[in-house]
Amino acid sequence: MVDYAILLIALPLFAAFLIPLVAMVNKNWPKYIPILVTAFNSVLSINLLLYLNAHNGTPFIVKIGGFIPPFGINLFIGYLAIILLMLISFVGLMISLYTINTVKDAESRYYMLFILLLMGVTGLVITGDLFNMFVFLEITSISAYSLTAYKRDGLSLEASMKYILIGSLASVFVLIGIGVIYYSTHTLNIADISNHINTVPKYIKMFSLSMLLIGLAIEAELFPVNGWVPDVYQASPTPVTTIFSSIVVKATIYVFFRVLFTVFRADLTVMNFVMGLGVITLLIGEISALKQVNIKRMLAYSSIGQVGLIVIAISSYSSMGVAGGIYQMINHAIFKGILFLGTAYMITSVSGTGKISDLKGIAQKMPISSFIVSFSIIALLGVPPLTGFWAKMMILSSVMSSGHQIIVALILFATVVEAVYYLKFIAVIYDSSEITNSFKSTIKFNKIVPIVLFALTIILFSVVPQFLVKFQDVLLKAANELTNVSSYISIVLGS
Amino acid sequence: MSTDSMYRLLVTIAVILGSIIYGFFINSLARRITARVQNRMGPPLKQPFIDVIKLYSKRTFVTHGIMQTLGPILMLTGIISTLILIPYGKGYLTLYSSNGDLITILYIMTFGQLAMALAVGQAGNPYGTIGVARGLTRMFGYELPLILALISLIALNHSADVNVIIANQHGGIANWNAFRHPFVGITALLAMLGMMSYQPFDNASAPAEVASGPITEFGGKFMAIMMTTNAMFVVAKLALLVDLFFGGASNIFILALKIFLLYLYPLFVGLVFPRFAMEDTFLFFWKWPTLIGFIGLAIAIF
Amino acid sequence: MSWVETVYNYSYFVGAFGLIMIGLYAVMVKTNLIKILIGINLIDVGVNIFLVSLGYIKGKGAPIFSNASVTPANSIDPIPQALVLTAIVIGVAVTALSLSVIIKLYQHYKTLDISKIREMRW
Amino acid sequence: MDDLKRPTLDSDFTCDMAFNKITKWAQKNSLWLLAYGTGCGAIELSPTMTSRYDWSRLGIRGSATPRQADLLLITGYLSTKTLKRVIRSYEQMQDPKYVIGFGSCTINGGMYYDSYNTIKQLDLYIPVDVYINGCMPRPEAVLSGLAYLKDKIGDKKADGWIKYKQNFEWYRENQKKILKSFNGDNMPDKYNW
Amino acid sequence: MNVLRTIALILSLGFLSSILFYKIRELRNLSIIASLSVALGFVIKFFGIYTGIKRAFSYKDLFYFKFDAFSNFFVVLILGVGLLAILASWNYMKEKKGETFFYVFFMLTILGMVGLVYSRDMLSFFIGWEVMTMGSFLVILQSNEKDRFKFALRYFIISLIGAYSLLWSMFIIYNKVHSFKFSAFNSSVFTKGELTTLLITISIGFLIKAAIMPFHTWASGAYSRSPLTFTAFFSGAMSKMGIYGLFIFLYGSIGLSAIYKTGYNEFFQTSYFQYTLVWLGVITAFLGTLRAILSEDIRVMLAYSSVGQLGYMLIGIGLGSTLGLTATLFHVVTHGLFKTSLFIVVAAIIHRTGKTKFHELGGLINNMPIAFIATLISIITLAGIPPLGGFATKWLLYEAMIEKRMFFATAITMLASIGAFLYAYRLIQNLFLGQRKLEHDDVKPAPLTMQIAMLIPALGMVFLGFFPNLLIKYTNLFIELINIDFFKLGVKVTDTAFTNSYGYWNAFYLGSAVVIIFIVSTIYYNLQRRAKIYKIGQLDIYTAGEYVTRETPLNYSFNFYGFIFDSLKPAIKYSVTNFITRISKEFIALSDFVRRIYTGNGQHYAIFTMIFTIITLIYFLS
Repeated sequence: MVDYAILLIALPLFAAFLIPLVAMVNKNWPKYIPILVTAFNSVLSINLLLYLNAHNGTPFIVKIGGFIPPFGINLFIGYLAIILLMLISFVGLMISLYTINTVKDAESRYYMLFILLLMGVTGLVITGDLFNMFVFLEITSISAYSLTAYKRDGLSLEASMKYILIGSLASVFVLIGIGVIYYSTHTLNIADISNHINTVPKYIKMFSLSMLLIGLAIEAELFPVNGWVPDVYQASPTPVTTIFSSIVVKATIYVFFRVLFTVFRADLTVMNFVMGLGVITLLIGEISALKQVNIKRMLAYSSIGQVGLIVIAISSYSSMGVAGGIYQMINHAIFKGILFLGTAYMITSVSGTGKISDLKGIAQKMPISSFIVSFSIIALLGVPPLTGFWAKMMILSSVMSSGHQIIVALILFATVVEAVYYLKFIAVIYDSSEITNSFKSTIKFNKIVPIVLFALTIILFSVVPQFLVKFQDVLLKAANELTNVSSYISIVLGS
Repeated sequence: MSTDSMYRLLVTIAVILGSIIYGFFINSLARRITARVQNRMGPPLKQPFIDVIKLYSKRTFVTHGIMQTLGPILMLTGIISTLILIPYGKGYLTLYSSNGDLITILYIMTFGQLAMALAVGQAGNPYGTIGVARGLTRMFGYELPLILALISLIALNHSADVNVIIANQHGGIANWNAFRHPFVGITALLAMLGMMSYQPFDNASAPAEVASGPITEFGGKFMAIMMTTNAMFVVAKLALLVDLFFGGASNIFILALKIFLLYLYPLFVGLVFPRFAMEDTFLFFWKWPTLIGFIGLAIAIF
Repeated sequence: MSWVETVYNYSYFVGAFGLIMIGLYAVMVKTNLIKILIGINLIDVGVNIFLVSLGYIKGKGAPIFSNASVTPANSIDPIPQALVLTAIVIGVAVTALSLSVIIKLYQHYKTLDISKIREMRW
Repeated sequence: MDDLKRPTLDSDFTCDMAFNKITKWAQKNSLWLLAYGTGCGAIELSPTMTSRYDWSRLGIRGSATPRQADLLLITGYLSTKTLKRVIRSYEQMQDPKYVIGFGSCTINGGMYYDSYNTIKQLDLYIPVDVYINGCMPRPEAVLSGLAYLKDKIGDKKADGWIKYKQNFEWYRENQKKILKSFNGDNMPDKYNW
Repeated sequence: MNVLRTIALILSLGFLSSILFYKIRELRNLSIIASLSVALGFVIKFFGIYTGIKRAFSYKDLFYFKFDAFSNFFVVLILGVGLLAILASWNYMKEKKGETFFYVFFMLTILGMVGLVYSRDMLSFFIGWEVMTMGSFLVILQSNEKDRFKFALRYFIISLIGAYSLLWSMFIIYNKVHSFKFSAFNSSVFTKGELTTLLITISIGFLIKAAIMPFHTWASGAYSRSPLTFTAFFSGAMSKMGIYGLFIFLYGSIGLSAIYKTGYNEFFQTSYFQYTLVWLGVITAFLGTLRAILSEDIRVMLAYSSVGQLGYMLIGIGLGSTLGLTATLFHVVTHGLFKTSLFIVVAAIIHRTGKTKFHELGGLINNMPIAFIATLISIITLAGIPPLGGFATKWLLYEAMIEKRMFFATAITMLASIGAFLYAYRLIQNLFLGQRKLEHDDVKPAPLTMQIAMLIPALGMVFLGFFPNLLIKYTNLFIELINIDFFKLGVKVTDTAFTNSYGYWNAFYLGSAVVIIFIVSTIYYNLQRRAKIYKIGQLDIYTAGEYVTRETPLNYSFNFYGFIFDSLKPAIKYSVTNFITRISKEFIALSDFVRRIYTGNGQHYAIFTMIFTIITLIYFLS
């Protein structure tokens, strides 16, 4: 059996609490532990992928402590879980590489929180138990609060305070939801709940669904409740922002839909409500990004927009739509990775205050990184040969087939708005007038390597069609895992 | 060359020379009439011929470049090719009008004007260029009513062939186009004022303002060619208008008479009206004549 | 009479939701950060009481199997209590963290009024 | 004044008789005069061209530009300043060109004989074919002068333009004497073209 | 051997060489020119031949490509104009900044367009379309004009809107027909409402690309701010993609029958949709020409003239009759020829003098004689004056319109073509004739490659003027593939005479007549032997006796048609462009309002969450 999968969570936990000891031995060793942990996790997830292929793609579960499923906590690992795991560990590896000398006076506490955050997110993705999901959610939130406040200047404290205020409300809602479910189905295992969910009276089911929906919506950055997102993205240190936008959001959206699809067997009324939320998030996110002056805040709003798009895709409830949503998740993680890391590298070299106008004409001095940033922007906009286009095509065709023609028009309109502010950004970078403030060209390899690797993945995904088609049916299988409740139950409870 | 095409060639040459002479004759008649209106004798009838011979006998010719020498030649070519496309009567007198319909004629007329404009440009005299610009603006003005009139003719006769239009007007004066379709006739007559570049609309070569306009730099032989082509062009345009609106002519003499009578109309209008300013010329053609033209076209279609 | 009966039966739930409502009032209306934090704690306590009272069955004792007289039949459901334990721990952690943030905020902004602390907006 | 060469029959002038006769007749009967009133006599030109005297009977017509003109009228006194324009216009006219001087001022300065800024003797600067006397000749006198010029053209005596071309240096030197800043006003030394 | 595969291989080799050899200019340029000319030769060799060669190519039943006369007509145009443009930009881009990128993006655009034209399914059509737009956007970006970003951005955004309206219509079709293939489309499956939305979105998408009146705002900026040799390609070949798209979607896959079947009540058997297309074309032709007459910058004038000329092509398509389509195709070729040569001439002038305004230039005829000849032939074709090819298009178009009894439209189009004569004359007068400025005395003639690139289209135009029936042969090949059976070919073409029910015109005869008469008049001109001809300098002109120097401004070129501007001033201020700028300002204000929702106050966010909970509870519990 594949019990070593639990190491995915255990090892980061162990490493996190090892760091203070290592710091006592040698001050600058902790820098390399996150790299080791994320590398180990990615190797492990690739191993799990091979194991899964060997068993022709049927997901498997890992019983913790030998308890048979309805009683103990079990991990559910399928294609979808592995895709997210690889995403987390690969992007985590890149970011930890990036942070080696970015956060200057990084005490060991920063690396500990960093690994805790990654562990929390990994747990969220693979757990099969509802309360366990809540605990992992809390671990992620707490480490996120402290990481946001890490710079200890006015802005980061303010952002962290707002995040704590809204985050605790979210945990309250989730807790009430879980309590009500437990009260009505007397079990916490997701598969077991969805088995008995029909017996629950309608009002209680709806109440707990709405409670959980609100709590997870706050974490998944949907419109009315994502007030904290722009401030947190702007104020936290860049590696942390990249983790939020590339990894944490993806995991919370996965949890949001796992709860809706599997736990509550959501029907069309719920899906329409969620799609409405997605559309509003998309529009508000894109339109308000138009007039931003700070780069990170602009990228934050654009991430909100992209989250809206992913939510629309998955809530269109057709297999092509969900597959498109997952594909867009991966794309978005990579593009935002490049954008955040690239722009931060430029800003540090210009030692600017993060305003877009500081980067005027930077392309002359930093041709490689500005080329990669604009390449990723063009890919994000969905220009055909690159990956963004295929993901958008999948999403649009599924939304159109589910009959919402107006929403397709809105998505296209949002893409046009996105094109406006991103191309204005490119125009500033490639402005031919020479740079205003001082520029010290410090070529730091650990900053350029992650961006280059991300760019290679884009090219890999877009240019190699065979890879694309095989990749497409992996996506379809993953989508199936999310939406097909009966197979989930049979796998968990069947064995 | 079959005998028939030989005859046609001879007749064409005869018509070209005839149009030069008749053009000069009309020109001198016009000058005499204007003189008589101004209560003075006016030049002898053969004055245009004398002028041309004198210009030809000039000893020195001044040219600013290849285009200025080439311009008059091309203008002559353009005017003659317009001439041969217009029918002047029956049989051979239809010259080569079987090779181009009304639209072709309308477009080949501009060939001569373009050539002259280029020659003026090469001369480099600002007066010349202003004259050409004014001429082109005036053309842009009067083309609209003219086109409306021609298009309504095409709509009425279901064909753009000038001979067919003439054929449709046989019989008495009653079914000449000018009278059978009054609106079309009026538009054509108003547009004709612009075409003739006579007194009210002679702001292209206004003597006081732009020192004889486009031909400022043209002396001697070029001036001679200008005058001959002008004469031919007047005859060609009038012949076309006679064909389209006044029933064409069975033989050459009736055509000559009709041309002269039609020629008197812009002459008398010219004598009465002072010269228009450029903006008024342009707007004049785009106000009343166009309105009447649209009404005529509407009637023609429905 | 029936709603009095239901209130009696589910008196714990009513109490818990009452606490939550008070906490929410504090968070929504009060502008002082410390008061908001107290509001959040009130909500946490309310939720914990709600969770514990979920497992309570009238007239049954605590499931401590050491003395023989206690059998699974006449004891209440212990799992919500386990959940509450973790929830309380999480609540403590969050409160500690937010207190330290508020202290730092005060040092920086010299005020505790939440409507004043909005340097990052739009 | 003395080294003025007599105008010899220049090669341009000799042409076969038949053709010559017609051109002579044409040049005689169509005189286009440059509409450039240089002095006080220009006022006399309007009555000659309007209804009472009407010189268009004689085939005379005004022309706006020197390129088309054959005849240049110097009507009355000629100030040095106008001389510059007159020289330019005269040289821009095309070749068989004639000049008529009005009144005594062109002959010997007339009543402005001692003024500092008029040309005393027109003949020194541009060749004059016909003089019409009268302190501003009436229209009849003008017409008779024009008729006289036509006869001169008829029997090939109006050869002022050849005299100018053959004695060009002499004329140019006189002009330079009277017009101090010759090249200052960038007047070309050689013949206008 | 599959023709398509070889052409794709050759072109991608050209593209790769533009990337790999970017260091060695000659090798790169030669390899690009070689690849383009080989591909062009290939296409011409197999133009009409359908036997003996594998012509179709499909990949994973997603992308379909086909090689037939229908697309070859446009591919020849693209490759031909592209070849001329690259040949001209050999010297034009020699020492300019960003030259290497220019060739890469240019080849990218050509690749996108050729793929677009050969594709037989909507997905690859759309991919080709986007690659073309992106390529041209990048070319404008890297040119070193001053304010290129503003116009490049406006161009990209508007063409993006066009592309997305196409995408939307593609999805509507895909939804009902479940396949992207063109041939899979049958109009019976759609309701009337859907078919109308389909027609509207498709035509919006293509009209934006063809810069027709309401959507033309990007044209003047994009054409004038990109490197001029690329603009020759831009307006010579790229703007025709809009027209090609209309061909495919209206007459190719969707087919004219669809428009009929929707039961539009007709007015003289032309449906309302066709009327709108024709009248859009007419208005664009007229207003485009008017704007061209009144513009002061050379490139802007040529840009608006392209907008006007595209209006003519739209009229041809709108008519829908075979004669109308022939007129459009004819105009596509002639416009490609004269616009390429005009833009290259202007490129040469700017390359040599650096000036782009009319009143800064003048009198270059002695410096650039060949450029003058090329411009002369181009403006004669532009104005449609008979001896040259331009008249053929005008004649075909008018006959087609008269045949469909659209007389008002014919009148205004004729007026527009007279307007074309106006700005054509101004172009040649202000650039080549008139007084030459002091600093332009030592201007060298245009570089050799540019001269070749100018003269080839000029020869083409002259040839077209005398033998238009050869081009008609190719257009018939094109139109019979669209199989409009119920419209017979309007015009009977016997060797070079065009006759139809309304009029006739014999190209060769007229051309030869003009030549003969030209010879006769030269003889007449040289009759008088004895006069001596003097060639005099530039300053020896009638200036009322004044002595002028080279500094005195003697060129009448600023505000050339001021009269028209003064008289039409009240009507001119309503222009579409400031309407569009106003809209974009309002949108920016909206975005400023929307972002205010994030007030920055933590408590407000908590209140938002509470409102959200109430809403979800009401939604779910009810």
